[in-house]
Amino acid sequence: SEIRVGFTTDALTLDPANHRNRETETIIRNLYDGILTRDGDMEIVPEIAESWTQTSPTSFEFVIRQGIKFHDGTDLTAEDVKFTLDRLTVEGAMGDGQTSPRKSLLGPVDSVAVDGNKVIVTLSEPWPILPAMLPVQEVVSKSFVEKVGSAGLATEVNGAGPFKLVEWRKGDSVIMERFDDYYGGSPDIAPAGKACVDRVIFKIIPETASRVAALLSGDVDIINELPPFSISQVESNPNTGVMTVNGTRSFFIALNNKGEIFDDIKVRQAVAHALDKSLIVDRILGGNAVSIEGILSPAAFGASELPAAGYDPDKAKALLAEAGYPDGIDVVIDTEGAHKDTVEAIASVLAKSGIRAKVEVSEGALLKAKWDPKSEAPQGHMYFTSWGNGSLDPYDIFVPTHRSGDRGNTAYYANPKLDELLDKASVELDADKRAALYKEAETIINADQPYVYLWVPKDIYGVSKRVKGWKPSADSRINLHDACVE
Amino acid sequence: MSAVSDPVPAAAVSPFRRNLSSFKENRLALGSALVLLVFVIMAVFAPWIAPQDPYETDLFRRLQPPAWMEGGEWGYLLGCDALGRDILSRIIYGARISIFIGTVVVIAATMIGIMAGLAAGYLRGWVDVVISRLVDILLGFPYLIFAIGLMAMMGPGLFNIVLALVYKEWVIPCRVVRGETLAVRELEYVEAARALGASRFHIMIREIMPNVLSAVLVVATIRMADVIILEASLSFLGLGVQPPTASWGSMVADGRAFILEAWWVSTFPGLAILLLVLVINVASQGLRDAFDPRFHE
Amino acid sequence: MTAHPSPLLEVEGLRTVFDTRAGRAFAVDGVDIAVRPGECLGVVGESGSGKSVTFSSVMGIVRSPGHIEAGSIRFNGVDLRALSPQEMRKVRGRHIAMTMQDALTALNPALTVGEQILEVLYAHDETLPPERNARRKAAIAKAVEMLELVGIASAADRLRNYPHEFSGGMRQRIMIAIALACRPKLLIADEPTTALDVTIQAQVLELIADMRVKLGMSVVLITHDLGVVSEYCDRVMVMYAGQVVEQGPTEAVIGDPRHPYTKGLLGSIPRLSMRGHPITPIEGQVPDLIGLPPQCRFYSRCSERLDACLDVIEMREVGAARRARCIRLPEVEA
Amino acid sequence: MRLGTLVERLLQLIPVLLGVSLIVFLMLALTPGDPVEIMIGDQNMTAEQEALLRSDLGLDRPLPERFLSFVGNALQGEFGTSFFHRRPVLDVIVERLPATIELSLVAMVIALATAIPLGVAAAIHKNTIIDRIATVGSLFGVSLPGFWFGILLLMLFAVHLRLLPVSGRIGFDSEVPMVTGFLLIDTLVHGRFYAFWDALRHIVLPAITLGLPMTAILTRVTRTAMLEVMRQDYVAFAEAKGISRHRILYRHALKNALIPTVSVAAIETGSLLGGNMIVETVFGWPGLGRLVVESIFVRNYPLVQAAVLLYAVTYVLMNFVADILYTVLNPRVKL
Amino acid sequence: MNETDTQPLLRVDNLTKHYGGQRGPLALLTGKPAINIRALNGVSFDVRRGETLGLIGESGCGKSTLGRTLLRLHEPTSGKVIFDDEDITSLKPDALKAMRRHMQIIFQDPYASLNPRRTVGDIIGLPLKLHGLASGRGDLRDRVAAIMEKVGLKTGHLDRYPHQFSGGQRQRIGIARALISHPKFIVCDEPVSALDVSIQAQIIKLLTDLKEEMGLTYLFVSHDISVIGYLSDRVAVMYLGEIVEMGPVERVLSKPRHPYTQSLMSAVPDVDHPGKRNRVRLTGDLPSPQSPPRGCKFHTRCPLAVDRCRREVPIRQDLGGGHSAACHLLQDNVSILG
Ligand SMILES: Nc1ncnc2c1ncn2[C@@H]1O[C@H](COP(=O)(O)OP(=O)(O)OP(=O)(O)O)[C@@H](O)[C@H]1O
Ligand SMILES: Nc1ncnc2c1ncn2[C@@H]1O[C@H](COP(=O)(O)OP(=O)(O)OP(=O)(O)O)[C@@H](O)[C@H]1O
Ligand SMILES: [Mg+2]
Ligand SMILES: [Mg+2]
Ligand code: NI
Repeated sequence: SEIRVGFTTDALTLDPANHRNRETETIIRNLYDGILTRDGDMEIVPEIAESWTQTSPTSFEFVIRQGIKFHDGTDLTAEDVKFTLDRLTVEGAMGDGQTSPRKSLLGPVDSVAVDGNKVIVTLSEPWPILPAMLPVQEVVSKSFVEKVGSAGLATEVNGAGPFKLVEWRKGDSVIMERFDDYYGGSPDIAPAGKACVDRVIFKIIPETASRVAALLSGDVDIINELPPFSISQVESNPNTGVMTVNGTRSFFIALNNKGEIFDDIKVRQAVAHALDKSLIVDRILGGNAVSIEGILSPAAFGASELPAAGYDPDKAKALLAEAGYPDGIDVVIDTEGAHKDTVEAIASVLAKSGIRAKVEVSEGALLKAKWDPKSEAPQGHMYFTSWGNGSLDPYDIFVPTHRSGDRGNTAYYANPKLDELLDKASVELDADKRAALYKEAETIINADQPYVYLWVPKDIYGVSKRVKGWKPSADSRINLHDACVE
Repeated sequence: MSAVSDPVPAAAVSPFRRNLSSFKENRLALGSALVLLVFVIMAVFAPWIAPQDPYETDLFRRLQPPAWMEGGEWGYLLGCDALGRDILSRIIYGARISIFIGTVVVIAATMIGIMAGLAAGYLRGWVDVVISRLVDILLGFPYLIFAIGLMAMMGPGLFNIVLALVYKEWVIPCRVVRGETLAVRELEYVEAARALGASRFHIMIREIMPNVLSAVLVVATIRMADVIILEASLSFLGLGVQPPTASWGSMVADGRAFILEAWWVSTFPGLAILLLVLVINVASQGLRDAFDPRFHE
Repeated sequence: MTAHPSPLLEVEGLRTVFDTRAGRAFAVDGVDIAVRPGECLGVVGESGSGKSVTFSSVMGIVRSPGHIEAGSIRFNGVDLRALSPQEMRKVRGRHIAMTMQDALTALNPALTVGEQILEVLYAHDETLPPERNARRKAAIAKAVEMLELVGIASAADRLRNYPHEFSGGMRQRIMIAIALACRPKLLIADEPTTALDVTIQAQVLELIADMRVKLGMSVVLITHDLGVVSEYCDRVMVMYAGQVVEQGPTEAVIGDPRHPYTKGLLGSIPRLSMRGHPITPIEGQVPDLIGLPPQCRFYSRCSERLDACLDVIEMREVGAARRARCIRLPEVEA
Repeated sequence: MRLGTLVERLLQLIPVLLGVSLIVFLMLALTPGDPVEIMIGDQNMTAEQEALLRSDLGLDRPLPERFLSFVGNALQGEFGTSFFHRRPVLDVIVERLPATIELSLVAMVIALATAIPLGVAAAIHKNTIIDRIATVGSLFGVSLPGFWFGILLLMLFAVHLRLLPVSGRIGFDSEVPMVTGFLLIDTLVHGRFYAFWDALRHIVLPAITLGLPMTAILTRVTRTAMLEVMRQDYVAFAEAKGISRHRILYRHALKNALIPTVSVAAIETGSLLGGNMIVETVFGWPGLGRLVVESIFVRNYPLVQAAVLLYAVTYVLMNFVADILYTVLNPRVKL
Repeated sequence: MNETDTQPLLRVDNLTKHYGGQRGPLALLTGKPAINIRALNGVSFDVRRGETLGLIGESGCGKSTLGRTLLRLHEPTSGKVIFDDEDITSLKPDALKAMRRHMQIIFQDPYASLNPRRTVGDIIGLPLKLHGLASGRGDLRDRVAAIMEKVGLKTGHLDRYPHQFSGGQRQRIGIARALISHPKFIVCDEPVSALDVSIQAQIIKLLTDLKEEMGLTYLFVSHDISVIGYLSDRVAVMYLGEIVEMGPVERVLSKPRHPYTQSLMSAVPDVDHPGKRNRVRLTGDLPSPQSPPRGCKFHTRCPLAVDRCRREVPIRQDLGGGHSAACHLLQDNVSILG
């Protein structure tokens, strides 16, 4: 039995430490297991580590599970885990003077030590979210890496995951087969045991229509990124169905808070009132998104119920008039090609309130340059963009997008009070206190409206009815360990 | 002592007129020229012809099928796109972009190409070396990659699309002109002009250029078809004209995602491209047959 | 008519027309030819007078848009026009051979000279042995022999060469070798020397004269050079605008031209002996062959024209074995 | 061909390749956008870590230095490391290249195999139904936008009729012995006929889509060339020799008529290679074209530079091959 | 001809023209083939005022090259051309342009020598325009019409295009163009060889008439001995880029002294006296000017060649009466005609 996944892009490499790419992660995660993982509710649970404890603000201790075997039959030890972590965090550890591009994901990890079957991680400063980052770091075999080197690891796999690599047909497919000596994965996620299917294939089909066609024709069993407008088609097909899961990516429109027009909060509020979010969610996204009023997804840690601006064109016009624009404003709204439709729809809705937004579609790289948060005199008006939050921890999304001058602060929003709150939250070890801090922060941004917060779309998968036991996961992993076919 | 025959031609018409009249005899080509004219009229008078506002979105008409299908409306003959805009109206407006880009790119490229080709072919020497090597270099670049790179470099916009295409397009007329110039420069009438004391400029512009023009004219029309498809390809890759402006290429490209559920979104603009390019090709073939004496049979 | 041996080639009332965009061109209109065995017939006329088309018609290789409209073509008593394309193909190259006007373009530039000779032999030569290798050997031997015959040195090696590797005169000779490869009874040589220099021209013409004697064949020599005709041909046929205007024994026609056109032609040749005397050209130019009235075709340029010349003019006997197309000439009973 | 001319031709390559390198390099250097930013995306990174990554990628060096080291390395066949794959660019390209070349070759074979007979038939039967079909067909061929036509084919044959697979190079059931990377060859060599058949089924649609414009153009060129050649004196002379019509057409006429066909085909290989990326996207063909376009978008400089250089070399080599073919067909031309 | 008029109109001194030549790095890049064609090798002669100098020789021997180098349409490799006391080879572009009014050329091919895209009026009037000789459009048209009438063209055809004329008429257009600036000297590069006999006679008549009327001097190039014999005063015979024999036409053609001239004369078929002469069959073709033979260039085809001919280059010797020839065997007074 085999499951085929129609997948948007190929892995860049199969070396878990040598990429910064979500799709690559998705594929690799079926071959390698992590120290920790997440269950269906996005809770962090142990995987290769049996358990973990935070022994001090700056140190964590992981107990490594016994009896785990790599695909080549060797045992996985605490040394391998240390090796893995060192490879990720030590400068130049990849060989050839190269440092893992994932180093920054492990933040202030300072050193890793082994004590029997325990691995002790020491941080240079308190960093409570370390466990949240560990599900995306996979354990490699020390002896194997020493044998094949980083170059070999790019294409060869000796993981501890449920599947072994059979063949990587670059650009075309990744073929895997069941690893019969698999330890069973995290016991917190039932059912533990070997993978259900004999073979798993990730088939790369970048073109959306082709991917859907492949699903409909039975060429593949699961496809990712099913467009909302294809849902009915997939559902009306007797052999296929649709599965959705709340996503982790927040969409918003950055308003240039340093700019001439949007430095006025009234104008920003006007935009928020002018936007009929539910219309667009219904019509363009097929209802597959959750509205947000702050940056956080409702599922994220510390998220709270916030007052909605509400669609009210008259109010929007009134606010504009108050701000000195009785005839409305002419603005440009930037976006990438992928969201053209949505943004055009947004623009047409905004127009009804006198916000005449001209849509400019541009390449992601160009937009990144144009909306550089470090820019002194930013030129843009509005920027439809998004920020992913796979960890569902506010730290990963709130700080970059809202802290003054931070990497994702495309609104050029600067509020010292908020900065202070965020800084405090980052190092607060007590979960409840942290949550309260973020709540407060969310109230501030909801009032300041540096962005128009839009929605968190659901991830939509097309799934063949043959497939049983598989559920999409909110961090957009496609974990095929539990999936079976009839 | 090879002898040439001494026919006495009857009618006193210029070669251009004669070629034109032979073009007119070609009914298929003439028909195409008429269709082309219809397209041009459509483009020019789009606001008066289009049944709907091509930019008017109506999310409740999203992906509405063509009129003759269930759920269609006669006011929206060819159905609506993903934002509920009338496809027919967008096609009518899109003719503006496609024809504009096709014409402007080809005219600009042809003018550059003629100048460069004449200079290379007539002046020879280092001018030729420089131009020819440049041509070689540009030919070695895959066209689309070059255009994509340029678009990435210059950013989006209609003007940039034109530029990105012209940067490479001129090479083709340049090669043709250079080749023709090399042939023509050896002819005795060029030598005659030199013997009379004509300057190089005079010879290039007055003696050689008119004689290479017909070849270029033919190439230009053929290229126009290609340029329209290229613009469409750029749009397909997301580097085309800006929304909400409709270009046929971007309509096809945008619609291809819906092809399974709403085939009309990309099919009709696709047919429009096909038809326009087809008539340009037929007309240009007719032109070539008429103007290139080698095709006189 | 005296008792001449019956003609090898006999053409009567040949009319070949071209349907062009501008109208129908009567390129050949009512031409009679008789070529006797072993004889050399010279055909002269200005460019466009229909010399090549006449003999292409005889060969049956007139191209569209041209076609033979009327007339009979008998070769050795066989009506060539009645033959099927396959049968006609057997005659071409085998019994009647033709060399083309321009040797520079008549040999296929992409094929070796050897291949171009061998293919005629394979197509027509029945004496070749049937077995493949032997057949090839025999054919090559014959090809070499032919090339040597026309004076190509180290012929065996040069079979592998391409036409462009030979000079103009050599190509002309190779074309003759190809034409003569199957020992035809009639060779039609269409302006074999037009593109050549006098010294080379002399070589080629001598070659044809030699071969004619060696192979005992008849030759039709198309040219626009009266000098060539007077040196090499037994009889001459003067064409003008698609018609024969005068024909007869060479010496008689050149020594005593009857038709005003022939006279004018002879008067137009500049001669060393005429230095200081004004030359007397024929005024005007050749008429367009499209939409010609049925009058004397030379009418517009003729210095001796009469009103009666506006009628249809037939060929008439004007002397011993001489015919001309002019009403001013008294008809003579032969 | 003399060795001297060969060397000379190779020397002529140098300025072209240098020019191509310089243009790609400048184009990429002048394009706004930062690969490091793109790589990091939404994820955390401190300024020091960013600087580290930047120097890791060699992006902290001044432009002229980067260009010189690029040229210097390229001369030694060294193209650096792909920013995103974190593997040698050459490896990444070589993995994808066979697919692109295989597709281009098959497209070309389809084009030549259709265009030449069709063009010849159209010329011989001028103004008949065959001629009309060839003419109209070739007009359609050059007028169809490839991406649209590809999607139509896909919908018709793969989705509605289910005759052919939707995407990819080969099914997973077929084991692929990789030797040359050309699946059609590899499978045949190993006698895996099912796999061969499978690979063939996969390549048909993309190859037809890719080859269509070329087919159309070549049909037109062949037809015109054939008509032109049939008018030549040497064909008349061949007729006068009384040889068979078949020989006249295929030996005398076609050999000459192929001359322009070959040179146009050589020029068209450029657009064939360049046209790949669209077809590859539509048909999920794991070739280089798609990779290059993606790489441009993410500013993966080393990969784009190497790939463009490779395209240029291929293009020049194709023309070189065409030149050699040219001399075979046309003995007047000497290299 | 007036023998006392000693000052020649044109003097050519050791004129040499090689095509192609050294290849620089530039040529390597452009891929130009390395050729060196020695089209002219030390040609010297003069043309007297009012005479017609005939130039005869086989195809490729350098006749056209000579004509063009004289006018500096092609740059000479070395040597001097002195026209009207001025050295043409050292003229600056402006002076050269001015000089072009006085020296003209008529070409061989009546089809290639007229720009098909310009009207006859334009073509003929071009010299006036270029040299600013006409005052206003009306004047230009009048003068074009006048010259057209003179060469026998209908003035009403001013606005027609070349393709609407026959070969003979086109040649008349070419003549009109050459004459309109009232030149002193005209190079006629085979102006009649492309024409039919009857048309050829018309043009020859026209050219001789015009010469009388306008006091022209011709260098008349042809490969047709009868044409040269009919209209030249003196004749020069060229072989492989060199003048091998030169002199008054009666002497050279009736008593040729160089074996090449002799064989040339014997090869010409004569309408009036067929088969009267001994034929000399020259074997072989003109050697390639890329690798001309050493010694006397004619030795490869000369039936009389002796050892010396293969080694030494013969110098043109005066034979009296303005007759000169370049052959080692002149004093032996041999003839290949036996
Ligand atoms: N393919 C053609 N189409 C139309 N007319 C043609 C064609 N070929 C020949 N003709 C006509 O036939 C006439 C006779 O041509 P032909 O070639 O027989 O002349 P010719 O006497 O051989 O001349 P030349 O001395 O130039 O070879 C021409 O005037 C021309 O009008
Ligand atoms: N532009 C040129 N470049 C190179 N070689 C040339 C050029 N023009 C002429 N030649 C060569 O110079 C030699 C003399 O040529 P030229 O044209 O002067 O001969 P010609 O006597 O006029 O011959 P024809 O009677 O054929 O006109 C020939 O070998 C020719 O190939
Ligand atoms: Mg002829
Ligand atoms: Mg010449
Ligand atoms: Ni002649």
